[in-house]
Amino acid sequence: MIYWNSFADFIAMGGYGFYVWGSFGVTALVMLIEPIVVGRSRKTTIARLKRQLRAESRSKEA
Amino acid sequence: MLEADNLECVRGERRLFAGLSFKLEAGELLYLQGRNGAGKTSLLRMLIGLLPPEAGDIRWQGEAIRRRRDDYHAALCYLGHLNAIKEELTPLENLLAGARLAGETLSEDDAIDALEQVGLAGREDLACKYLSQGQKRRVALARLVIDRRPLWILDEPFVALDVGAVDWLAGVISAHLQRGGMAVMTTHQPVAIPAGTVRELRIG
Amino acid sequence: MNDRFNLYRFASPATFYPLAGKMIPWFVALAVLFGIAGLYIGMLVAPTDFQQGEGYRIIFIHVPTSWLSMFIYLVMAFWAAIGLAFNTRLSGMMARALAPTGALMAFLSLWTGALWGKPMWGTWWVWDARLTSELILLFLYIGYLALVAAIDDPRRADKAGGILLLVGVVNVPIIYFSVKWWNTLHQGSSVNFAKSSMAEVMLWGMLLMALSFWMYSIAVALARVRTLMLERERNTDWVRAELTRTGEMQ
Amino acid sequence: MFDIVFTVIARDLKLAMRRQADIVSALFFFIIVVSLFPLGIGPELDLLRQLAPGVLWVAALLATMLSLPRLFADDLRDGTLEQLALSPHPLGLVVTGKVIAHWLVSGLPLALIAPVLGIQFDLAGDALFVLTAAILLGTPALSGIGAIGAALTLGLRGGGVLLSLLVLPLYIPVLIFGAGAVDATVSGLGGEGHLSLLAAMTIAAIGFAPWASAAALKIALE
Repeated sequence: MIYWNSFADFIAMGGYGFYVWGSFGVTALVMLIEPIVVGRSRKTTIARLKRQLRAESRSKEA
Repeated sequence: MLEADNLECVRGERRLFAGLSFKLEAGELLYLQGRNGAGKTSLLRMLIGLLPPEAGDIRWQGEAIRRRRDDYHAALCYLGHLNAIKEELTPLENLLAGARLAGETLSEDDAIDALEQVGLAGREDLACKYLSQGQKRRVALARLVIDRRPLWILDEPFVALDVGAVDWLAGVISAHLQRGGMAVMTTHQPVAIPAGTVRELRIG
Repeated sequence: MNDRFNLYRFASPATFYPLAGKMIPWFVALAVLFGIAGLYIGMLVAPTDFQQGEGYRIIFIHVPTSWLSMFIYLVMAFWAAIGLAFNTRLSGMMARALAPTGALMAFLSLWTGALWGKPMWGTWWVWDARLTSELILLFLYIGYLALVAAIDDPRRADKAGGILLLVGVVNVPIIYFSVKWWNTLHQGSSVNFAKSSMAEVMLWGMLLMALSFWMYSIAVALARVRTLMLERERNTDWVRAELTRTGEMQ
Repeated sequence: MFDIVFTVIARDLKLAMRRQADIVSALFFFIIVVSLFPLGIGPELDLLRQLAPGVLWVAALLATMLSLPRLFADDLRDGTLEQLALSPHPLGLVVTGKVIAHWLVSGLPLALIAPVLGIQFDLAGDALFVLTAAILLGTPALSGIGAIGAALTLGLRGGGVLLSLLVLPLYIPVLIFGAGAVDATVSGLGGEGHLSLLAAMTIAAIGFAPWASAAALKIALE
């Protein structure tokens, strides 16, 4: 069922390896980085909001 | 009759006021008071229909103003803290252009009379950029002399006026109330308006 | 009446926030599943294209990202229309959460288009109608992102962005047809990426990849909208409760 | 009802006449940009003739952009925009007036000077005629679409750059058909089809854009 004869053939992509893997690689990179960026901004937002909440409750107690 | 019903105002993050209601009948004047940032100007912008309230309704002659926007605006004269005059035009041109944009008819003679009343006689044909700040304000106030629309909404009309001009403007507002007009205004220094029923509303 | 109530309940951030949180793992799982299946078929099973050689395999990314970039713009415009018509808070946030992903899809589409073009046409960039429209679409995304970033008040930003999206969506077909027409007039390259005679396996690979990218976009957008909700609604009780709850968990 | 359109046009024209420097500088910007191209490309007439439609149209887009940031900003600053929004007429009609006035002072002069610049590029008589017609028919659409961008970016930091970012992609169809009309004439295909498409775009833009701008202005005034 699998079309390729060897792993080397698969990597070479019939001479188009650079273009094919350049496309897939950058796409994979983008789809890896984007969730990380989103996750990190979520964490910093939550941390900042918590700080604000704490500051608020402290100023209320005072 | 102008009615505000349960108005709520949120600006950015903050709720400035909520549950604000009032009623204004012909011949009545409403003073809006409150410290800086309490939402006076926001309330005025709601009343002129530029700022949709977070909650609540504003009704003019029993109809919600957002449904009859054009009719409401035909009955409304607003004087903001900006003069709404064009520097390149003369006082006379400014008055005439303002009236035409508001859908009013104004004769040149009436406009010249109004400018004389605010002490700008002889400067009708000088571009406004050559006038002083005080004189520009008076060009803006000259609109009130000729305006016959029933509802006036004025944002700090007395600011930066000398004593004589304050008395004069109080007289103009009185005359408007006596004609059966209504007015809503914000002001820092309450000025005695001789005629009409004066009511106060404190925000915040 | 009951339906209406439910709709509003769904559209309220307090209900949508936990719902979105529960949905994200499912969409991630679907994205991975479709992705593996698509890559398996596209990269391992599908035979070579007799005209384009192995280079054709770029279409397994190029075509799905192009579809998604256009589709996301339409979805954003849909949310913008809902937001302007019904003044719902959620719709503006949805549009904003989708925009960066849409822009990335447009970028990937251009990137893979260039990498496809170099071996096929001998040049990185061709003023092909599709590539050109994709470039303009990227400009539209950047314009939207720049506009909403420039307006401080979030509600005003949502509304202004919404108007821009609606204007944009009216213009997208006009732009597309004018560019296409311009392209034929100047007799530029009009080699098709996807041949109509494409083998059935290839089509399956492309569809699976498109589904995977779609699910991925939904998952990322939901994650982003959750952060936006916390930020925007920080003074409400539900966000406070949420913040204290996550505090206990960590 | 349409009185308000004419009232606004008359007012804006009067203001523009008192500030002629603005009109003249946009016009000279157009002339200078167009004249720079032969200096950058070289004086071969064949090449210039080929580039002329595109060069003239791109310069026209940029020259129109130049005056857009002030379309509503001046009125916002001195408070007249509020008064316009409070006039007892739909704001869309007021904006229609402003768009037409903007075209009269920015688009129309470009169309009038374009044939002279076309001669610099050795365009033949019929191509010059079509060029003028195309700019005449296309620039109202530029003013209309530009008004949307001007309203959306009203009062923002760096509004001018943002405005170009929003508006220029939307100008592309006008550019394509505007330059295409001249191209088609030069190559003997006839530019009537392009011109009618340009006219259609202008009608659509003048009919639709003011209402979108009005919605954006209301948001800016909140």
